[in-house]
Order: sequence, then C-alpha cells, then structure tokens
Amino acid sequence: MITLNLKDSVSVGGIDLKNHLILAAGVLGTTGASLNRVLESGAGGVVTKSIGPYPKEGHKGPCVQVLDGAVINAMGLPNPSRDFTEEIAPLKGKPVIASIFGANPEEFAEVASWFMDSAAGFELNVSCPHAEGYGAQIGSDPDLVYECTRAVSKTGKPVWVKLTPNVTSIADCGAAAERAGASALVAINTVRAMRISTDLRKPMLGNGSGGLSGDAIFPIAVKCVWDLYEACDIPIVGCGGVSSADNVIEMMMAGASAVEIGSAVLNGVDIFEKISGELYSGDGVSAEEIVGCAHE
Amino acid sequence: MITLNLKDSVSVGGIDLKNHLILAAGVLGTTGASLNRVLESGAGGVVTKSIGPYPKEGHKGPCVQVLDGAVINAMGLPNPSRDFTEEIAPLKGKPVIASIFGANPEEFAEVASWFMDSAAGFELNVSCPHAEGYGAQIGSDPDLVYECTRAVSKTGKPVWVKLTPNVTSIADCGAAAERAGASALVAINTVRAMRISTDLRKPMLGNGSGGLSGDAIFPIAVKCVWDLYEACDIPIVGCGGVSSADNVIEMMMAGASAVEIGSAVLNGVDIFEKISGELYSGDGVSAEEIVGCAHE
Amino acid sequence: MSDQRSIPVTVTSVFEETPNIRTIEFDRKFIINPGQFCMVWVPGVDEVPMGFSSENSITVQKIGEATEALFSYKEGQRLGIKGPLGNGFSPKGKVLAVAGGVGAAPLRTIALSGRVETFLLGAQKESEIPFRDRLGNCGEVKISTDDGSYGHHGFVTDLLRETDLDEYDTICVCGPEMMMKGVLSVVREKCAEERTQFSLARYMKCGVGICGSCCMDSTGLRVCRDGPVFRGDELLKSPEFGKYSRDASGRKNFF
Amino acid sequence: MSDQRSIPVTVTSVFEETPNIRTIEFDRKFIINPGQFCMVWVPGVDEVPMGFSSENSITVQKIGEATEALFSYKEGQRLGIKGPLGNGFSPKGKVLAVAGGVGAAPLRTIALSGRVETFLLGAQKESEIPFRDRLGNCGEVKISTDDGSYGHHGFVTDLLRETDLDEYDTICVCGPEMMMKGVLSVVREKCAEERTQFSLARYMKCGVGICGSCCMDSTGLRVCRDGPVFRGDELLKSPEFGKYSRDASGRKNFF
Ligand SMILES: Cc1cc2nc3c(=O)[nH]c(=O)nc-3n(C[C@H](O)[C@H](O)[C@H](O)COP(=O)(O)OP(=O)(O)OC[C@H]3O[C@@H](n4cnc5c(N)ncnc54)[C@H](O)[C@@H]3O)c2cc1C
Ligand SMILES: Cc1cc2nc3c(=O)[nH]c(=O)nc-3n(C[C@H](O)[C@H](O)[C@H](O)COP(=O)(O)OP(=O)(O)OC[C@H]3O[C@@H](n4cnc5c(N)ncnc54)[C@H](O)[C@@H]3O)c2cc1C
Ligand SMILES: Cc1cc2nc3c(=O)[nH]c(=O)nc-3n(C[C@H](O)[C@H](O)[C@H](O)COP(=O)(O)O)c2cc1C
Ligand SMILES: Cc1cc2nc3c(=O)[nH]c(=O)nc-3n(C[C@H](O)[C@H](O)[C@H](O)COP(=O)(O)O)c2cc1C
Ligand code: FES
Ligand code: FES
Repeated sequence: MITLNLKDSVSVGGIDLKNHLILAAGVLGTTGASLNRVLESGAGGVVTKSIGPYPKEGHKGPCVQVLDGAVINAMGLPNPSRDFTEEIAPLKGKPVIASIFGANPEEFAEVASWFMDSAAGFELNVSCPHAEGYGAQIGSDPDLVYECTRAVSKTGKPVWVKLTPNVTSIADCGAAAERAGASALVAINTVRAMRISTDLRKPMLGNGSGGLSGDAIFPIAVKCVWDLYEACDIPIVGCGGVSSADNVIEMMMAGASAVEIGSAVLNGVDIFEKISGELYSGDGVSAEEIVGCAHE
Repeated sequence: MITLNLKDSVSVGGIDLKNHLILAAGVLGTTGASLNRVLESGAGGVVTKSIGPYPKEGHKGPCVQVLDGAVINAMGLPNPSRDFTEEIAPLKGKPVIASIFGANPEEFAEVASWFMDSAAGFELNVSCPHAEGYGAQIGSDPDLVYECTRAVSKTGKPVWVKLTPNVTSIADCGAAAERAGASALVAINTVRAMRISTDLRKPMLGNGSGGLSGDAIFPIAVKCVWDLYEACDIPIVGCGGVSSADNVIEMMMAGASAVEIGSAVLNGVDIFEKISGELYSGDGVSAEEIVGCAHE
Repeated sequence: MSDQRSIPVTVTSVFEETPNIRTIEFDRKFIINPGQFCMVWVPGVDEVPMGFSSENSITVQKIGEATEALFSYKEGQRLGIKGPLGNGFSPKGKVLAVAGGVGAAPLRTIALSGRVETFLLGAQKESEIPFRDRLGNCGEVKISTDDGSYGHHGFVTDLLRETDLDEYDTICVCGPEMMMKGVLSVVREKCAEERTQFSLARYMKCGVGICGSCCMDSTGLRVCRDGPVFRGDELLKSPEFGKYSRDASGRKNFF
Repeated sequence: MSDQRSIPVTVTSVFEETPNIRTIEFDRKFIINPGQFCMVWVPGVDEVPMGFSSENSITVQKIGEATEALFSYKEGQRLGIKGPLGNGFSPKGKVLAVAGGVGAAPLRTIALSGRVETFLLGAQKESEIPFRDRLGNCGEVKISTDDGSYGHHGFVTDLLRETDLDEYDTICVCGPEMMMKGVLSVVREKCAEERTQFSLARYMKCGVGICGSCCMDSTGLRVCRDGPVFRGDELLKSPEFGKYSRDASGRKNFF
C-alpha cells in the first residue's frame, strides 16, 4: 500500500491539523471532554456536534441502528446551543472545528459569533437529511448555500461547507459555496435512508427516516468527492464510510485533501491511531502527490 | 416472519405476474433465452435489458466490480436495439416487461412501438446514472419525465417508470410520471458511485463512475419507496438491494406492491425460487394487508 | 462494525414489583454479563436504556413518557431490544451488592447467578421495595427504608457503614446518583473504592458509543460503551460524578 | 454476494510464444481449477476475459485494442485480475487435450499438473505454435499446422480422428469455435461427446454472471459462470454453438 509522509502540520482549507484524519460532526462531539479524548487518541482534528441557535433535544428514539454493516441515524440535531461555548473553551488552540447550523444566514452568523474565539474554524451543516427547516433543506438549494456561507465567511475565519449527497448535483452546491468564500468543502453528510422492522411494522428510527453512514456509503462519497474536485478549486474533505488507511488513500486519489471519520468509531475510538499507524511512514509520499491523482 | 398468501396471479400496475418477485432490468436480460431461464427458475416476471433507438456497445470495461458486498456497474446501456424484438418474440404471453430508453419522447415512443406485441408492458429507464444523454439525465427533470412517460402511456400499454434516487426529490419525479399516465413507479435504479484502485490509481470502472446496487442501497431504496408511497397513488415496485424474503416484506411495508431483484442473482439464479420458498405459505396474509402498513 | 439492531421480542409476563415498578419478561434470552443493559424501543414512543434484570427481563420504574408506555405493556405485546450493551460488572470472589430502588435491577443478575453474598437494598418505603423474595439465592438480604416502614429505618449507606467491607472482594452498586455518591464516600473512608463498581446512568441517545451524548467529564468516557460500570477510584477523579449530568440537548443539569 | 474485484498484479516476465502470442507472468498466484479464467483489466483501455495459462500467467493473442495494449506490457507494469472465474474443466482419469492456437492456454494448466496423457495442438504454421516445450509433462504432444510447416499437415481434427478415444476418460477442448465444432462432430461419431469438455468464448462484459451478455441459446446458461466449460452432449442441443455468437451490443453475428 502507498503510505504518506506526515509533515509537522497539515493545513487544509485554512485550518492546521495534526494529521489528515478528522473526527466527523455529531460523532462523539457533544462534550469538550469527549472531543479532547478523540484528539488524544490520534485524530488530527475534530468537528463538534452541530450547534444551532436554540437548544434542541433531538428526535425521539431509536436514534441509531447499526445493521448490515451500516449505520442509520436520526438524531435530530440535539445540541445545547450557546452553552456549548463552555464545552470547547478549554480546547482553545487545538484543531477543533465548530459545526454550526441555522435556518437562515442570520442564524448561521449568530451561532458563528459565539465561537469566534474558541474554534479553529467552522463547518456549516447544510446537509443533515432529517431536520425540518435545517440542514439539507438549505443545502439542496445552491442560492441558500451561497447566502449561508457568505454570512459566515464574512467573519474571516475558515469556513468549511459540508454538503449533502441527496441532491441532483452536488457540484452545483459546492460551486455556490466556493463562490461565497468557503475555504473547503466537506463531502458527504449521510444519505437519506430508512429501515423498517418487519416484526414491529414500524420504521426502525423514531423519526421514521434518517441518514445512512458507514461502509455502505463509501462508494457514494468517493463519487461526490470526485465530482467536486472536477467542479471546484478549493480543498475537499472526504467523509463517508472511511474505515481504513486504504480508504483514506482512495478518497485522496478522488480529490480529498483530508478525510473525516464518523461511523468507524464504532470499531473503537482508537480508530484514528490505528489508521495513522498504517497510513504514515517515514518513506511515504507527500499527500499533494496523490490528491486527485486518479483524475489524470 | 410474516408470510404471504400467493394467489393465482398478482396484478401490479396493469401487468399480470406469477408472483411478487421480478427480475430487474439489465441483469441477465440480454437474450430471450436468459429471460426465459429466469422465469423458469421462479421469477414472477422479468424486465429486459434496456433497449434504445440505436444499437450500443456500452462502455469499455471494467463494467462491473463486486466489492465489500456491493456491486458497482457502468455497462453503458449496451443493447441490440430493434434486433431485440426477435429475442423476446418467443416469450409472448409471458410476464416480460420491456425496459426502454431514448433521448427524447419521440425516441421513447419509437422504441415502444417495436414491442407493442411481444411485451406485457414497458418500463421506462429514465434513471441510469452513467449514460450521457439518456437515463438519469432525463429522469432528474420532472418535465422530461412527464413528456417521455406521456409519449409511451399513449400506447395504452402499462407503463412503469423507473426512477433515480440521485435527485433532490424523487417524489417530484414520481408525481410527474403519475400525472403523465404511468401505471406504476419503480424505485430505484442504481446510486451514483465510484471506487478507485489505490494500486492502479484509476477508477475501477472503465467509465470512471457508475451505479451502486446490492445490499448497500437497500435502506436508500426503502426510503425512496416510502416517499413515493406518500406522494403518489399508483403502485410502486421496490428495487434495490433486495436479497431475502424479509427484504421483500420490508419493501412492501414501505409501500411496494412488488419488488425487482437484480444484484442478488450473484448469489445464484435460483434466488427467486429461494425467496418464494420463504415468502409464501398457505396461511400467509394477503399482500394488500401489508403494502404500506408501516405508514400507519 | 458489528450489528447493533433492535431485536423484536414479545412480552410473556408482567410482574408488579411495586406500584411504580414492573418487571417485564420477554420470549428471548440474551447472553449477558451482569450489569449490561439494553436500549428498549417502545414502538411509536421512544427508545430508552434499561438494565437487564435477568437474561430475559427488564424492570421499569414509571418516570415519564416511555416508562409510562412500558408500564402499560401486557403479555403478547412487542418491543425492540438492542443489546446487551456496555461492559457490565466484573464480580469476583465474595460480592456485596448495594442497590437503591430500581437500581436493584442490574444487580439482581449477579444475585440470580448465586454470586451475591450480601445484598443491601434501600427503598423509600415498604411498598416501594422491588424484587422481594425474587433476588435469587443471596447469602443475606438487608433492607432499609427511608420512612422505616420496613427493615432499617434510614438509608442504605447506613447499612453499608455497618458492614465489614474486608469480607468482600467486590462491591457492586447501582441506584440514584446521589445515593451512589454517598456509597462512594463510605467505601472511600473504608479504602474500598478500587474494588467498588458503580453502574452509572446518563442520557443515552444511541447506546452504542457513537453519538457522544453520555460522555463523562473529564475523561470523555462513554457511559454506554466504556461503562456503564466504573470503579470508585475512577469516579473519584471525575468532576462530574455526583455533581451534574447532561440532558437530551447536552446542557448540564446539576443534581 | 462474495467479492469479485480486480486484484492488482505486477508483471514479472513476458514470454514471446509466437509473433502474435505472448505469455504474461505476474507476481501473484491464483488458486485455480484448470480452465478457469479471469477478467484482465488493462487500465485506461478495457477489461477482457483471458484463460489462466498457469496459476500466475495469461497468454494473449493480439487481436484488437485491449490485446494490443497487453502485448506491449513489460516487466513491472500493473494489471487488474478478477478471478478465478467460471467452472473450469473436470479432468478425470486419462486426459486427451485438443487445442487450437491460443486455445492451448487453459489446457496448459491441466498439462502443467501432469494430468494430460496426449496433447493435440493445431496452429496455422510453425511460427504460430504456442507453448513449444512449455506444456508441462504430457505423455505425448502431437502438432498439426494448416500449412504443413510443422507436424501433421492439416487440422487438429485430423489428429483427433486418428486417435483411439476409448483410451481416454476425459477429452478437453479449447480453440476457435469452428475448430471446436469440428471436434464435436468427430467425438460424436466416436460416441465420446459426454466425456468431452469444451471451453467456450462469448462476449463478456462482467465475467461474474450478472449482466447476461454471455448467455447461450436456448438454455440461457452463462458462459462466464455456468461455463465456460460445457460437455459435448450439452452443446449438441444448442442452436447457437458453432452457428453464431453475440457482440458487445447483443446482436447476433453468424460465424
Ligand atoms: C444504563 C442505564 C440503565 C438504566 N436501567 C434502568 C432500569 O433498569 N430500570 C429503570 O426503570 N430505569 C433505568 N434507567 C433509567 C431510564 O432509562 C429512564 O428512567 C428512562 O429513560 C425514562 O424515560 P421516560 O421517557 O419515561 O422519561 P422522560 O420523561 O423522557 O425523562 C425523565 C428522565 O428520565 C431520564 N431519561 C429519559 N430518557 C433517557 C435516556 N434516553 N437515557 C437516559 N436517561 C433518560 C432523564 O433523567 C429524564 O430527565 C437506566 C438508565 C441508564 C442510562
Ligand atoms: C472465457 C474466455 C477465455 C479467453 N481466453 C483467452 C486467452 O487465454 N487468450 C487470448 O488471447 N484470448 C482469450 N479470449 C479471447 C479474448 O477475450 C479476446 O481476444 C479479447 O477480448 C479481444 O479484445 P480486444 O480489445 O483486443 O479486441 P477487440 O478489437 O475489442 O475485439 C476483437 C474481438 O475480440 C472479442 N472480444 C472483444 N472483447 C471481448 C470481451 N469482452 N469478451 C469476449 N470477447 C471479446 C470479440 O470477438 C471481438 O470481435 C478468451 C475469451 C473468453 C470469453
Ligand atoms: C450518530 C451520528 C450523528 C451525526 N451528527 C451529525 C451532525 O450533527 N452534523 C453533521 O454535519 N453530520 C452529522 N453526522 C454525519 C457524519 O458527520 C458524517 O457525515 C456521516 O456519518 C458519514 O461519515 P461516516 O460514514 O464516516 O460516518 C452524524 C452521523 C452519525 C452517524
Ligand atoms: C449489471 C447491471 C446492469 C443494469 N442495467 C440496467 C439497465 O439496463 N436498465 C435499468 O433500468 N437498470 C439497470 N440496472 C439497475 C438494476 O435494474 C437495479 O435498478 C439496481 O441494480 C438496483 O437493484 P439491485 O440492488 O437488486 O441490483 C443494472 C444493474 C446492474 C447491476
Ligand atoms: S449514548 Fe451515544 S455514545 Fe453513549
Ligand atoms: S459476462 Fe456478464 S453474465 Fe457473463
């Protein structure tokens, strides 16, 4: 397998990371202590739980099912809102990216303002597939993507925009974010999905439907990264089903400058250490050499 | 597990089937003999390879990769065009559904005209994700879906419209087909996807990207069927990752009146017999009782 | 990524432990370590964490929406059970169990296996004592009630204080957090915190270790997967234990 | 649904069998039954079916785009190999191999295992004979050339006609379809069609049995998965064998 050479720091879309592996939003990201634990166990950066303008309890359970090697979830964006500032305040200076959401540009700007000091940058969640009025309801409309991105990119902090695959053209959404000043694109959030218990005759998630993540969506994510790489010039952060060093290399060849890892933490929080162990070596190639190389 | 009571014939969207299990388009559907073999091995109906206005050789290989329990393919709609009439002529009277495609309503109408006699009905492929100018390029635009459906529904034969999940709203596309006179909706065609060989640094399909099918997409298909059931009144045929009797029941509870099975033939052509063996029993419930029951 | 899906079960019997606590038995036995729990899916309502009170039962105290719905369950009705989850207790040698109220449920699974030497059980009043005569063959069961209507008049920590902890190799504890905080200070006084295991409760949305809603300060350990059982000496280091927990939104609530 | 993905291999040597046929060896051994094949991915070009000519080689005749690209392969270059695919031969007892040109490739794997008693090999002319002295230890190798430049002047079917088939338990055949058609009529005359196994070639897009491009009339059997090896008595019933095959689009081409 190809290995990478890990330099002192990895800079992606304006944010300095310790390596190319980032904890994905909403996974073990509810508390500062948890984010810190993941950083200590080898993540190069962490994205927080998505934080919105008002506290939210999220959907009724079941919120998560792990079945047939895939995860479906419908958390419903539970978050403590502004209280979260105190969670990550102690992590100041570390590669912590605040995932934020809102129903409109004003809300995005407001939530962003709370984390100007504590976060290394923002990731805009315009892609959660199961939250009325938020997430993908914004992310499916390139104009809204543009406006919400603009509202946050004005702050001058790095803004990553996390996109949904549940659209006719992810490239159009990515291009809108780029025009609005995004410093990187993150692809992808979960894929709209549902399972039904044939015994109980009811959807297996409290919310009915949810988002698919894990191994099953890796080929979908690779394709989205590929399309964005063709359409946009800002860095892309690959996300979706990454669970091995080879997956990381594959995402990079499709065009990703770094990757986020979510569902694979089910295999153990030490997944970051494990992957780094295989991914990096003294005589590895530089990431630049392979990012997008499959397009040639 | 719930079992179904199999009546003498199952009528879905104007087509009489021998049971609820139908061979999906493009899988073992290139020749009349192959379709006949699948019927003999227990399928309740078969959909042909998609046939277009001109013969097509399809994409360069690799056309199919089976990996991590999923299939990705980019066949590129190879088909013998009008010559195919002689393939299925001997099957006249059997539940053979002609899958057809074209670049515009006129081409759809023309191809349909060739099979007026031999096929039990049509399935419109407005959903193949890897064929320039055809398939999903039409199926992503509700107006084009409307026009192409209209052109074929005029023939008076049953018209099933097969939809793509690679759109912002599959319900909008389904509603357009329904307005245009479709007698059933088929959901879903493959999900846009790609894999890259990290050793060869090239996409694993000759066409670059392709469509994902098999187990991995089952939760995505269930959600699409669910959404169409909420939005439309014509029957829905579930397709995508079905490989067991329990999957069939689950699709039905989401709203499907029958299912199509494609990738699971990799487990053996006798998959239809195997699933029927578990799905049907003398004291089973009638399908009507469970179709859509999870919506209650 | 091994499956963690809801398994459908059918209720086979309901036993009224107290006016507010019922044991629901179902038709499927799970292979559990004592102290492991499950996420109980009450269709149409919610999914909530519950300790296994035996390999095929849970014991539910009526608190809010989901537990009230569970409370009304009758024989033949169906639930989804995701589990067993978490680490569970590691009882070794002679075991002392210390329970508060419905916290007796997970401890009962050790007692059922005949490994509990002494079971200390505290309840508010006589009618609120769960599992009476149904705790398996413990060497001895001692009960306290807050109002003195049965057994010792006072708290279960009083019973604990009277106990010679040197006689026990493992002390397993489950109950309301303030009660467990009391237990922790008693075992600490007696230098037994390293062999005392506490089963914690935190708000759990996933139960499988992915969402992060149950993480403890300041280790970030997940109660659902790294726990729910933690050793006393670990808890002594926690700024959170006995002080606050987080609600569904992730905001802190102080006890 | 077990994986059928392209495995990357590196070419370790190229052997020029004839001006138009080369054997490409790679660094990975596959566990094959003789007669199984693989889909060879020539990156940037195409993927085409090729019989294994040993556990770590294919033998390629230059025909068109993909085979020309393969022909230029050098040591160190990389390919994707999906396989082994198909059923392969079932050689039992004494084996007679009958090959036409590059059709010798899959038969060679039986010979390499020392199980071929007699190998009949037909080529157009001396320079077109593949695997000379590289067929493993067969009891006997008999060669025919169309132009008489080596061995018997004439067709391999002539050699077959002269052979006492009763001496063999299994007859394994691979070559151009018209040659195999000739072989089928000879073995039929000698009532040996049931123990004669033919390796067929049809246009293959997937190689794994899902696309349907390789199906035979009128059974619908897939050459890639139910074949490529079929018994003579089965082929006698086929309206397709020796008459036509289908091209990439599925249209029939008559031989
Ligand atoms: C590991 C573990 C094991 C448990 N075992 C038992 C048991 O054996 N028997 C028993 O009666 N109770 C047990 N509980 C507590 C039980 O989960 C709550 O009583 C139940 O969730 C209340 O739900 P509700 O809808 O009835 O109440 P609500 O009205 O929703 O809430 C009331 C209170 O219950 C708690 N709660 C609600 N939802 C959750 C949740 N998803 N996760 C954690 N706490 C929640 C909160 O403190 C909340 O304030 C356990 C909790 C945990 C974490
Ligand atoms: C099971 C099997 C085993 C084979 N084993 C060998 C072998 O060991 N050595 C060898 O030299 N050849 C073998 N062939 C034939 C080989 O696959 C073709 O020669 C090759 O595909 C030609 O590709 P091309 O791009 O060079 O030619 P093209 O110019 O694309 O086509 C030339 C002709 O080759 C055949 N062909 C092209 N593509 C395919 C395809 N995907 N599947 C089947 N036939 C095709 C067609 O008859 C076509 O008309 C085998 C074929 C099959 C089906
Ligand atoms: C339990 C869970 C919660 C999630 N919460 C969020 C969230 O709050 N915000 C967000 O942008 N994405 C959220 N996601 C999506 C992930 O960040 C990620 O995009 C997705 O899971 C795909 O990556 P994976 O396959 O590595 O998990 C969540 C995913 C899961 C499984
Ligand atoms: C090899 C292959 C070829 C296909 N060809 C077609 C086609 O020609 N027309 C079409 O509408 N769908 C085609 N499909 C899509 C299937 O009909 C089906 O929608 C999809 O594979 C999902 O179902 P499955 O998971 O059961 O395979 C093809 C799928 C595969 C795997
Ligand atoms: S409840 Fe989700 S991590 Fe513990
Ligand atoms: S080549 Fe696809 S079925 Fe044989």
